[in-house]
Amino acid sequence: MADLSTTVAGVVLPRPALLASGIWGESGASLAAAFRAGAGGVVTKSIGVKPREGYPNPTIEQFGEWGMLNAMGLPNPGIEEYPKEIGQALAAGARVVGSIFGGDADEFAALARKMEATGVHALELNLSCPHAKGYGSEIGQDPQVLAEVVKAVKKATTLPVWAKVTPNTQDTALLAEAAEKAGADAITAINTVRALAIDPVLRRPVLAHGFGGLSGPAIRPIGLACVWKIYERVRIPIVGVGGITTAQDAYEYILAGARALELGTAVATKGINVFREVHEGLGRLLDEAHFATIEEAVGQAHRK
Amino acid sequence: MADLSTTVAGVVLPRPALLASGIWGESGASLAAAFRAGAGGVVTKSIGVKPREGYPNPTIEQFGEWGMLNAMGLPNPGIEEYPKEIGQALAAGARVVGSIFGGDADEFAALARKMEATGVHALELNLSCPHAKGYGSEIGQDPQVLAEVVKAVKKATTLPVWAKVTPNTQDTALLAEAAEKAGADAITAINTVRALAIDPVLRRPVLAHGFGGLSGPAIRPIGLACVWKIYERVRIPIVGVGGITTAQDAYEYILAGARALELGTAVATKGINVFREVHEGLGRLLDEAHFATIEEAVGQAHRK
Amino acid sequence: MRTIAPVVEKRWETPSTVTLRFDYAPLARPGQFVMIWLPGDDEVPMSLSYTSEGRKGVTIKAMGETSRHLLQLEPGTRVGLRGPYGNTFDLSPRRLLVVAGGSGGAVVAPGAEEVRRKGGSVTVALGATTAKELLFRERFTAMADGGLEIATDDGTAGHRGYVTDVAARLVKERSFDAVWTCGPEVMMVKLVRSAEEAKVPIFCSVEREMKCGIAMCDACAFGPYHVCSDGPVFSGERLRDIPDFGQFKRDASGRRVRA
Amino acid sequence: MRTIAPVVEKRWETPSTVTLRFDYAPLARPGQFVMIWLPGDDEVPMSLSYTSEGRKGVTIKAMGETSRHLLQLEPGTRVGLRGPYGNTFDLSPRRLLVVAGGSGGAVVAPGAEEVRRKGGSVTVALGATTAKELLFRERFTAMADGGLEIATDDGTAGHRGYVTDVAARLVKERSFDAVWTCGPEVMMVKLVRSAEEAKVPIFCSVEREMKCGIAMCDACAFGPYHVCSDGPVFSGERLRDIPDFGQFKRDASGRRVRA
Ligand SMILES: Cc1cc2nc3c(=O)[nH]c(=O)nc-3n(C[C@H](O)[C@H](O)[C@H](O)COP(=O)(O)OP(=O)(O)OC[C@H]3O[C@@H](n4cnc5c(N)ncnc54)[C@H](O)[C@@H]3O)c2cc1C
Ligand SMILES: Cc1cc2nc3c(=O)[nH]c(=O)nc-3n(C[C@H](O)[C@H](O)[C@H](O)COP(=O)(O)OP(=O)(O)OC[C@H]3O[C@@H](n4cnc5c(N)ncnc54)[C@H](O)[C@@H]3O)c2cc1C
Ligand SMILES: Cc1cc2nc3c(=O)[nH]c(=O)nc-3n(C[C@H](O)[C@H](O)[C@H](O)COP(=O)(O)O)c2cc1C
Ligand SMILES: Cc1cc2nc3c(=O)[nH]c(=O)nc-3n(C[C@H](O)[C@H](O)[C@H](O)COP(=O)(O)O)c2cc1C
Ligand code: FES
Ligand code: FES
Repeated sequence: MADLSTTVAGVVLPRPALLASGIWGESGASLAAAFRAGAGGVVTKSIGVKPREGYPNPTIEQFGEWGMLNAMGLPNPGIEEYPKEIGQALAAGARVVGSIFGGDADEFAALARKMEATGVHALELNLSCPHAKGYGSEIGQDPQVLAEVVKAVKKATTLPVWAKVTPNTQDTALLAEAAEKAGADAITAINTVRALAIDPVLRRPVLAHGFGGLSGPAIRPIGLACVWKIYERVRIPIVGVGGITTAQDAYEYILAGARALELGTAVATKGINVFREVHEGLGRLLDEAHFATIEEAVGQAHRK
Repeated sequence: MADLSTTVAGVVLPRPALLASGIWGESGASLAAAFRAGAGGVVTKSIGVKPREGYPNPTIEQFGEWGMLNAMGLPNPGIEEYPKEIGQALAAGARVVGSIFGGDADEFAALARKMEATGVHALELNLSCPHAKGYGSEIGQDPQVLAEVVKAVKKATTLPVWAKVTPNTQDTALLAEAAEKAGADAITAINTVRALAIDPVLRRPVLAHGFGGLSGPAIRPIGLACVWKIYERVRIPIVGVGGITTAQDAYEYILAGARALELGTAVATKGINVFREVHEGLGRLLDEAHFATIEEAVGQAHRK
Repeated sequence: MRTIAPVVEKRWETPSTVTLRFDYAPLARPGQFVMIWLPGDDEVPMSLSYTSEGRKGVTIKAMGETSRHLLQLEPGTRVGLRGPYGNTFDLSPRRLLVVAGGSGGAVVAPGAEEVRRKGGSVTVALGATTAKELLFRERFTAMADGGLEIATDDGTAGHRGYVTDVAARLVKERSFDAVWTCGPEVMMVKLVRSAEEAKVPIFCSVEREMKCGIAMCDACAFGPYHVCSDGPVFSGERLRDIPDFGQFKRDASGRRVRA
Repeated sequence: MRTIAPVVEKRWETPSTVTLRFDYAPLARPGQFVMIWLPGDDEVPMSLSYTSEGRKGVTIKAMGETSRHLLQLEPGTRVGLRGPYGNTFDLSPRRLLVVAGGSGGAVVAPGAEEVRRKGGSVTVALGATTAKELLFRERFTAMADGGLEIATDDGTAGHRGYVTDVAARLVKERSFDAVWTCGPEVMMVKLVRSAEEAKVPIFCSVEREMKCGIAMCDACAFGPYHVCSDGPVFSGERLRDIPDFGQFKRDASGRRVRA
């Protein structure tokens, strides 16, 4: 069978599909469990400077099989508490990518230093949460601000830095270019898409926060378009995320240009075995296409 | 039963759900048929200066029940040929909204004049096609350019002008605000969302054009978010479009702030009877909620 | 919603016509068509000339670039398929006359076979420019218990002249419950007239520009109908109310042009 | 995926506990919970105290703001419901001991009723701070063919002291196939020990902070498990390997704090 290992900016992953940030990511035991269940690595919940409770419930809404809306509001135990959790994940042998979010470049840099000290293998900058005010999109939608954050983080740490970009913009690839220029080592694309659910009987938004982020199959074609564009415009590796549920979805992202993948919503809809299913299926698809490695398949849909 | 008529910038519509631009919109007989099947009005295919064949096939891809991708490439008979078609729709008694697209403000203005001469009741400016190069998004994503187009059109015609805005931007409401300031009489939101489908076996994009626009249920939560935001920031009426398939969907858009609606993809997935179903169901929903008119329900989900 | 399938059989039917077979599971009924995608080229509508459960087939006549490329495909080459789309022939007639011109035989053959299998009687009038271009001559011979009559423009086989002449005679002389036809539109217009005179219901399979195939884009607008979903099979009765029939079609831009 | 349903019945069970019933169709099994949304306030997990096909029920004890608001609801008020979520009690035991403390009776009652209905024998140990707070006293009396034993902290009914004392005696003196329990976690920790000593399998319904309810957000992380999907029912065996049981929970930010 094809070799499923892949390398993103120097980080060797035994399998390409990682646990996406915000799913099973608050506790070290869950991260370890996801890794044991077959994830090629785990991205932590996005961690901030202080503990944050997030928004009140309801924080999620499901749309049939095809979509999920969430506005968790970045709940997290804060960077002071979180290292214990990471320790547990690392002890299980997992490749761990530490996700951080902050209000400005300095905060990101400070978080990056502390996250580095936990022993994670790489950093993912959440520059793209579509509903947490003051974080995420506000920072992540302006290429200049985004570049400042990346630069500050690069200065503060020696770890590979993955910049996670938002699709809620005119041209996600522009953000990726800015991140690359600022020194990012990889691009993660995409975060959720800004959306809303209204309850027609109660005549009010369903989520306590109002707006949320759409994830799941519905955003797969949107994520694919972003990865495609980014692949044509940056040279650093791309980590594809958005609606991946099956091996075929994963393969399509690879053909569009992704070197690794992240799964979020599918973990809830298919169960944690989704990692095993995706990896097994992906192995078969690569074999059928006579690709010996993931590397060989990356971006192959761009060839004319 | 609740009164289903609604008024958008002076145009009285017998029923709120219109045929969206680009669906059944190339021929006058189809427009007339949609009206006879219950549409409250019809928006024409977006018409340009010259006949345009559009992109080669494949021009569409379906995703299960929840989404559709298209890159027709704005095929249209051109403004010189098209008046005959409109005549047929008007003769059938339909309220007709003439959709136009152009490469700059002058082209839009010239088209607006010619479209006005056909006898349509309002104009819709397609400022938002996500895949036709040189048209649509490139114009529609820059609030300043968009404002110029709206101003030029307003100068050229006395018809109510609906500005159709794109979700492929940081903040669709910003575009709506620019349109309002420039004199637009209504906002239509949203057009399709930029997306891509890849065939994993052939390892190439499915659509001949590559990128396309996502429509159908998958974009409903995205459209709802846009309409919600626009409602909070502009005073002119909003025409909601994006994934509306059922009466409940239509009602949710109204509660979010839409005064009228457009249905596109649902016409293909549910058949033309979808207009009758949506209107009947909407009447029941309004009755249950004790709304005597659409007007009363508009934006009601915003009340705290 | 597309299936990518390799061509598993290829058969030259005439010097300009090829049947391609592939394993395509979706249930199809006679009269329906698929959109067949030749990657890198185009996606075009083709009626299913074989509608059986597993292995389906299309029979393609060289017209322009894409159809010519399709003719050059060899077994193993993969195409994209979606569908089947459109309506179907009503299979209830007990005495059926089939009138096929050019590649039209591809459209009517599987339904006529079904009628025969169900115990109905089938008569066939088959036309082409020349003997070598007669499509499915053997296939029609096998099913035509009511006889196979042939017409060629150059007289190299059967009646010299139009198949419409043969058909007009048949509907006058004999009794049929229905006439099915597919071929050049001028031919079908004539036939509708003959059938009406003879008071026999007639059903024509009509071709128009196609893009979406699912009654959305309006490319196939045909009067108030869409050929992709209300058709491709239209009754003569319905065609009477469609002024475009035999007169106008729409080009890829939607312009109404002379057919 | 939410159903908006009006409260159709309200019943005060104790001065601090109310049962709300609504017509909610989805099939549920004993032990499962729903997320109940009080619009404008919060959405909280509540076990189904009535799991029958049509009319379901939850029994709510006043704890903080949201539960107090829920207690004030009157019939006609609409709430949002989603679920049922989580695993269920195994209904196969022939001789069941149920140990309920505080609002815990709401969780174990419907399953115990089922066991009884299937011909099993049910013994109940019911505890509360005071007599008036004993939940489902009549309901348990009706099903407890093996007897109902009561404990109150203040001795206003039954044994004065903890229900755990009563339960410890019962498992020692009599034979059970299983013990089910729901109540304060310290109580359940003690019971697990007693049951282990008596070599009776025990199943505890555990509570943790909940947000998504579908094993996504990690709010309910409990060792390597998620209470919302791997639980809420955990066997004593499994609990032995979860150091958090009785010791730690996570607050809304995910911080591990003393339980
Ligand atoms: C429902 C339907 C079923 C069809 N079934 C078959 C079939 O079973 N076998 C078969 O050989 N063909 C069939 N066709 C026609 C086939 O789709 C066209 O011949 C093909 O699209 C031509 O493509 P091209 O690129 O080769 O030709 P082009 O270069 O596009 O055109 C070449 C010539 O063909 C003519 N032509 C092209 N498309 C059509 C059309 N749709 N209708 C009439 N004339 C056309 C043009 O006018 C031109 O003269 C069907 C068409 C439809 C709409
Ligand atoms: C699976 C599950 C099933 C449940 N079933 C029931 C039930 O049938 N009946 C019932 O009355 N309650 C039940 N609960 C507990 C119920 O969800 C909480 O009591 C409720 O969320 C408290 O909300 P509040 O805003 O009123 O209290 P808060 O103001 O949030 O808290 C008030 C007090 O309650 C405690 N508390 C809050 N939430 C929990 C919790 N999840 N677990 C333990 N203690 C908590 C807090 O520590 C605090 O001391 C269940 C919980 C879970 C996880
Ligand atoms: C419940 C939930 C919480 C999330 N939290 C975070 C987060 O903290 N940081 C982040 O970068 N992305 C977060 N995301 C976004 C995911 O990592 C991912 O980018 C997105 O969900 C799209 O992938 P999917 O369709 O596979 O879920 C969250 C998503 C969900 C559904
Ligand atoms: C096949 C197709 C063609 C379209 N053509 C146009 C067009 O010409 N002009 C335009 O403004 N919008 C066009 N649209 C966008 C629709 O009008 C509508 O904004 C979008 O499809 C979202 O609505 P829906 O989910 O109901 O389809 C087209 C959409 C589809 C699916
Ligand atoms: S082909 Fe698009 S409507 Fe028929
Ligand atoms: S409540 Fe979210 S994982 Fe259990």
